[in-house]
Amino acid sequence: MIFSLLDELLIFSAATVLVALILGRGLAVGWMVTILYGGQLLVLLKMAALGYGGNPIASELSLSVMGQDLSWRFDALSWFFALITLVAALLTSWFSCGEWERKFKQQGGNVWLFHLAMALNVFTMLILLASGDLLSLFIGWELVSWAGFLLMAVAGGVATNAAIRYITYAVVGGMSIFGGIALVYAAAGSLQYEAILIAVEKMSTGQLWMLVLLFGSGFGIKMGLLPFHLWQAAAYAETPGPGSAFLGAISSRMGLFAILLVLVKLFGIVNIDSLKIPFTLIDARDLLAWIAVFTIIFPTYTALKQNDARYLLAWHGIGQGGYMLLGLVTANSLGAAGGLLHVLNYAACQAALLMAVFAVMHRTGAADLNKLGGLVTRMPLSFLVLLTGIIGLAGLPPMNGFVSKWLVYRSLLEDGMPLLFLGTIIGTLGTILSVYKLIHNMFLGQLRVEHEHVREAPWSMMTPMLILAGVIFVTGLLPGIPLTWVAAALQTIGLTGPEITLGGIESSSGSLDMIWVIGVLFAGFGIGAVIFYSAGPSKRVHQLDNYAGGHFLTADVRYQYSDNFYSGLMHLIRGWYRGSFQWLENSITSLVEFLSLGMQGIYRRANSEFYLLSTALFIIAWVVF
Amino acid sequence: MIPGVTLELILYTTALGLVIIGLAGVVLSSHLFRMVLALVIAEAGANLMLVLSGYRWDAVAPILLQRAEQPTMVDPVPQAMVLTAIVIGVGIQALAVSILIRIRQRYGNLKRRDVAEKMDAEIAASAGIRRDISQDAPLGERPLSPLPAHTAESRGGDA
Amino acid sequence: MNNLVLTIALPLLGAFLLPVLMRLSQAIGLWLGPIILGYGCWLLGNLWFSDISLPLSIAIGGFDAPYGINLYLDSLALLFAFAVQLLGLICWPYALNQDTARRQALMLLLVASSTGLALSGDLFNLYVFYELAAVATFGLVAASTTSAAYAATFRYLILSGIGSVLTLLGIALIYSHTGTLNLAHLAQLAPELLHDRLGMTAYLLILIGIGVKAELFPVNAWVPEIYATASSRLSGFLAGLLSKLALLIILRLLVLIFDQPEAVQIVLVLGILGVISGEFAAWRAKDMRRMLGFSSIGQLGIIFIALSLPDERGLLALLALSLHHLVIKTGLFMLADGWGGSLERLTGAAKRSPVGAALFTLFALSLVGVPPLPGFWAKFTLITELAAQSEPLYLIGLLVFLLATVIETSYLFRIVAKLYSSAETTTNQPEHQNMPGLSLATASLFAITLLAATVLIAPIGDGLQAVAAEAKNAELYIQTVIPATPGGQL
Amino acid sequence: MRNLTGLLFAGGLGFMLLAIASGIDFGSPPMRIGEAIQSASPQEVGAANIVTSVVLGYRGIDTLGELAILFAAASAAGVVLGRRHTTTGTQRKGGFVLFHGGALIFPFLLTIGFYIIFHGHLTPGGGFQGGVILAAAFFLPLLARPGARLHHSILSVIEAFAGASFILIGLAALAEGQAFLQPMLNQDTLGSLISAGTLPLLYIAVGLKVGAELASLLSNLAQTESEQ
Amino acid sequence: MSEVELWIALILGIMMLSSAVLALVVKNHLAAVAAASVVSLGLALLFALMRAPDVAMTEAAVGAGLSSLILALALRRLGLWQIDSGRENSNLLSASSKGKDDA
Repeated sequence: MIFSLLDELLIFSAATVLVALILGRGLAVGWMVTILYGGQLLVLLKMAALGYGGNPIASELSLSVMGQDLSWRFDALSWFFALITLVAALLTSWFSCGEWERKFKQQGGNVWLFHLAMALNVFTMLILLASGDLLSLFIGWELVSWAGFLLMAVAGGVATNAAIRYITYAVVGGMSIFGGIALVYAAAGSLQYEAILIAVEKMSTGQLWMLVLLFGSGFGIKMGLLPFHLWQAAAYAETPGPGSAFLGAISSRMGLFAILLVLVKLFGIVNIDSLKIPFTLIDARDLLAWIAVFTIIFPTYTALKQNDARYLLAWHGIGQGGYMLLGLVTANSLGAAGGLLHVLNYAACQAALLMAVFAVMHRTGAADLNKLGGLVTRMPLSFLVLLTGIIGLAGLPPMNGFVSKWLVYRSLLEDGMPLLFLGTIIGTLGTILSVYKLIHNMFLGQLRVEHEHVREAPWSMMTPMLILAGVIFVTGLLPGIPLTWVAAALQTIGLTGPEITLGGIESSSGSLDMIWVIGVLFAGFGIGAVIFYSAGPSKRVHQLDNYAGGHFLTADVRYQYSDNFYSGLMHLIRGWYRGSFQWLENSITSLVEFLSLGMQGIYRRANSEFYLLSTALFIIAWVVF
Repeated sequence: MIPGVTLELILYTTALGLVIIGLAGVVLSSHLFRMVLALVIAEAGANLMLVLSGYRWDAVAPILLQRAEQPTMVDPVPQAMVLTAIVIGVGIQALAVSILIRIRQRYGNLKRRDVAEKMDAEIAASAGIRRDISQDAPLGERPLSPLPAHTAESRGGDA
Repeated sequence: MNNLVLTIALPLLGAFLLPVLMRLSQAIGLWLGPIILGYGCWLLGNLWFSDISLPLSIAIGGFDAPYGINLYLDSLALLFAFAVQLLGLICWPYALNQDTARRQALMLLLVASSTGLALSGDLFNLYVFYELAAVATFGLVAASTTSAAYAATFRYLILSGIGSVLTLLGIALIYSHTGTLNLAHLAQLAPELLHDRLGMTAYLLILIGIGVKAELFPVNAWVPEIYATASSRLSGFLAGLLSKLALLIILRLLVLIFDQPEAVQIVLVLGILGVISGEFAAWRAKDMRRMLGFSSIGQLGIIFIALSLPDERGLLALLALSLHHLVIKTGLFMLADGWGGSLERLTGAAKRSPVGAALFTLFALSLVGVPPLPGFWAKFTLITELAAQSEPLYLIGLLVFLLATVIETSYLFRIVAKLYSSAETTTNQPEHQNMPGLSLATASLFAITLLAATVLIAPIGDGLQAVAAEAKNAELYIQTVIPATPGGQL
Repeated sequence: MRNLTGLLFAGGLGFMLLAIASGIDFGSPPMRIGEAIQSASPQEVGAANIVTSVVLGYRGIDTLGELAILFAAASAAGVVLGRRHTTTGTQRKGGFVLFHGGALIFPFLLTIGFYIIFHGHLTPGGGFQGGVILAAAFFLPLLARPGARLHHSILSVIEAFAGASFILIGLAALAEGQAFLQPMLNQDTLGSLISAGTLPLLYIAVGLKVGAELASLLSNLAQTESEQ
Repeated sequence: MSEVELWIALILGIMMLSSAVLALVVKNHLAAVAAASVVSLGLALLFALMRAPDVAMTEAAVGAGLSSLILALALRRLGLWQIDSGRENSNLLSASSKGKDDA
């Protein structure tokens, strides 16, 4: 048997899992695994032709189980997601090597299990991305879910609770997809994409609705779309550092991948468009778009409230998923490209941000924003990375987030959807506010006494962070590179991408050239700097030279404005935080508890013969009458 | 004799009557010994039903005699089955009363409800479930448990 | 192929002789049972690989069916008969105490009757074996000698006794209407004689009666208390195998005699109720054994749902689910040997028994249906088949099944989390958590089986498909048992 | 309330069963296999009592199963009650009539029991009925003299070998190349004592097994020691 | 079938049903056992009537004889052996009566 490149990749990945499993107790396992991720990335790069519209690569492995054919293959879409996955894995694993590992072990963590879980996550994600039919997609999907569970539960304690909550949600999603698959199978008689494409044409509206709802909610749970978002923040935030960065960067995007594959490619945007909700003007696609917008707004503003840096970023990450979905459901060339590009951009930003937060945590031991501050003087490089990340995340030039968000906004305006646009603007406002809170409370303001002797993060952590910051900037400067891949990926799911130039896109209604934008921006900075430095010397004061509210404070009293940040705004929007989703979740749990109490009651009754008698009576009565 | 009342009608009414009385007895008795009795009665009814299913009113017992001509005989198969069923029944009954003897020794009485409660309590005790928590009390830990206080605080409510 | 009957006769013989032999020489006595069962395994295993064409019918006493009693051996029966002998060997009561001889004799009787249940082709004979299995079970449960075991046994005995009365009544109704008891003969006569209200009533009476053992929904109240009081090995055998054998009888009845939609619908409805009640009750269970008992009710409910599916793929799903549950539940009960107590006590148990915890996790994953494991394929076959039905009731079944999986995950992984939790509770009583080595080894055996099945899923799937096709073929059954009269009346 | 519902349900069930059973033609059963057995039995089995030929021939394995059930029940009762070889002091001594009557009646019962067993293939009765009488014969002295006890070891040997011989007779047929439990030996004249091949042997085994089983059950019940 | 048989069956049937009910409602356990053995005896007679002499013998020996013996022995062991109608409160219709210990 001759292995295809895909087989090589999967075998490499499986080998990584084995190495982590067998040699995981030894020394320097982190480095070993990191190198293996690098190897996987190299194999992936050998498939780079895919990113430029090459022919799909199939795996030699195919199975037939109980009459079901299973196959695996890679196309441009898979390649694009796999690229992000492997880069994220490589960098986060790198981040974990050396010092972080040592400290994790000191705190009682299980390094072996951590690396194993990471390697499993990467492997299962590749399997998911390589799926060649609906069944292998589901298998990959479940594997990813459970691998994620393992990674989340590694830390134990609070993390376990979060992980259990996650897996409950994930199984709900999985079962919803499973049900959808059963219905598809009943309609198409097969789970091959070709057969399904034919069957979809013949489906009734009711069937299609059912399937869209089942698959949409199933995949949406992994993405953290609105009613199902409660699990995500805690689960990601409590995962051990690099794992959190990895999951935050890519894990949820597997949901997006599946949505693209199933809802967009198989069912078709056109079909979804035709599903009208009775008595209203909106259809299934509008529904998805609105869900996306609310997913942007609510979690982002929830993030604003968080006082733990990890939770803040995790909540934030839920919101960013909304942009991607929104862009993709607009399904025009700009929006789709923007949505898909945002996957990459967001992954880079989120990973960089989380790494920076964990670097700070590594040095200070704290993630509570009220207990940090002023670290810019101690950890300047981390500050730089964090700054790059938040600029990217907030969608401001010159970083990559600007490009993708610009594309999404642009497509909304072009399609004439001002309300959705307004929603995204509100969301972006929240993003800016919350990331400002992050950077302010961590790095600006006053340094706390206990952090006087904090050093910059070690190089094993710094290097991947800086690489990511570089990626953020370069893809912002030259978005043409990733946009080419995006365009190829869009083609595989039946959408067309925009005209692409190195610096952005070429479009009749308005082009974007980041090289110019950034040139102008830096020119502006240059002018500013000239003015600043030509204005004469400024006066430097010590950081502890407090002056607040007209009172002189002694030097030992720090004045750090971080507690109750944005209190005015919070007061204003408090009415919106009613916790109704939490309430919903609790009431479902209570319902289950109640039912289960009742069912136990049935079995604890002293008189079981009575059941026999009454059943006999009822079923025979059923026959007689 | 009342017209329409045939031997078969009487017999199967008796059989079903015994089964139903036995069934009702098992369901309604509050004393375990009566449950055994009820079971015995129900089994008797079932046996009668079984014999009845092979009974012919114009036939003789299924025993060959040294005669030239054999008269019609009733179906021997159900009779063989009933033989088996009767012996099975008595075996089960003996087992039931021996268990009863032990229950009586251990639990002190044979009230159905009492025995059920004591059994429940014993199972719980041997499993190490604390008795001060009743079976109906919440488990104290839900699968989607709210996070502990320190994180719940920072996580905050959500929209 | 007459010596197939040895798989029933030898355990019976062994059981009769065991008490005396044990007194003569304990060594011989202790080896007798395992040797007999091992021989049974060998015999049946040989059959599987021999070139004898299945199915075949063996007349006992040389009296051809339908006059005498016949054993019907198709792949399905062979599979289950083999499973009985093997599981009998695995769940053998090795422990020595004053009742060893009696317990081992009872176990042999249980194995003999279970084999009979798998093979017999005569309705009343099935009833006899069913009763034998019941009585042997009572004895084995009561052998725990706790008061709770006595009480539970008694309650089970009464319930099962009432069930047998109803079964007997059903058999009497069938016999009085058809004059025969042979399943194949009945299958021939059924369209003419039994597809009416009376036949249906008889079927329902038998269903309720047999359902007691098969953990059918409302007549399964014995399950939690029996599994909580019996020894784990016995519970494993009962939950894993005996319930399936009772199910097999119902399957034969449905395939051969009562292939009417109403007959199937009842099973479906009761199955759905069983799933709901079992899984919800398990969600709140506070000790391992009762949790497993409730979960087994739920799983059997799912299997009943599969039983109600009309075509061959439905039977395939049924088989896959049954065999999967057999392996998993028995394995879990083996683990309950050490972890039988309160779930609270399991906190941190993974430290003391890492292998046990790993096995539990593996079993839980497969039970939930995580893909590469066999449980997934069983469930996949079931749901695709459920979705293909036009009857809306099946869609409800599908829905309930999916819901049940979520609940199952929730309670199983709550326990997994507890196992791996590092916090020690104050109520911790470590003496209950020493996993007996034998149980652990047995559970590992099941885990290895599971993993092997994961790898070999494709050939196993094909094999099961063939088995299902054979078992679904009523005409083949009739032809095999009563070859002389092709399709005609006797 | 529960009582009322229970009664109503049971009554309803009974009513429905009655209604359904009224559809059956009782009194003239189809006898699809019954008639065939009646006509074939004299040649195939050779017992005058057709019920016997069904019990031991056509449905021989049922009987084996039934013996196994009795054995299981006795063993289970043994497990539950434990086998105590001491007598309890709580039992009152049997009355004069019981004591002497028991002694008188013992051989009489024994004879009747064996007679019924031996003639099982000819006349009504057989292993079960005879076995019960044997059990009664052995149990009566126990009732009469509470101090006496059955020889459990002898009983269990009888129990074991009676059951085993039933199976072994069946297996002998198997070893001959015939089916398990196939009647063997020549049948002789229908209706004479030595006829019907192995059937009388089987019935003796059944009788002894039933007798021993029931006797041990009874003695277990009678001799159980109070745990308190 | 003759008229006589019909009458016998009718009388036996009524007797059996009423003693079956009696066995479940009568207060004295010993009387209940006796009533149950009447049911078995009636059954044996019915079997004889139905041309099933084997079954009739078995039922008489096992059902009426042995089974009653077992139950009676059990009554002794259970401490429920009471010749005179005592203050037992354990029958069918006293489920909700004041829960006296039945020992």
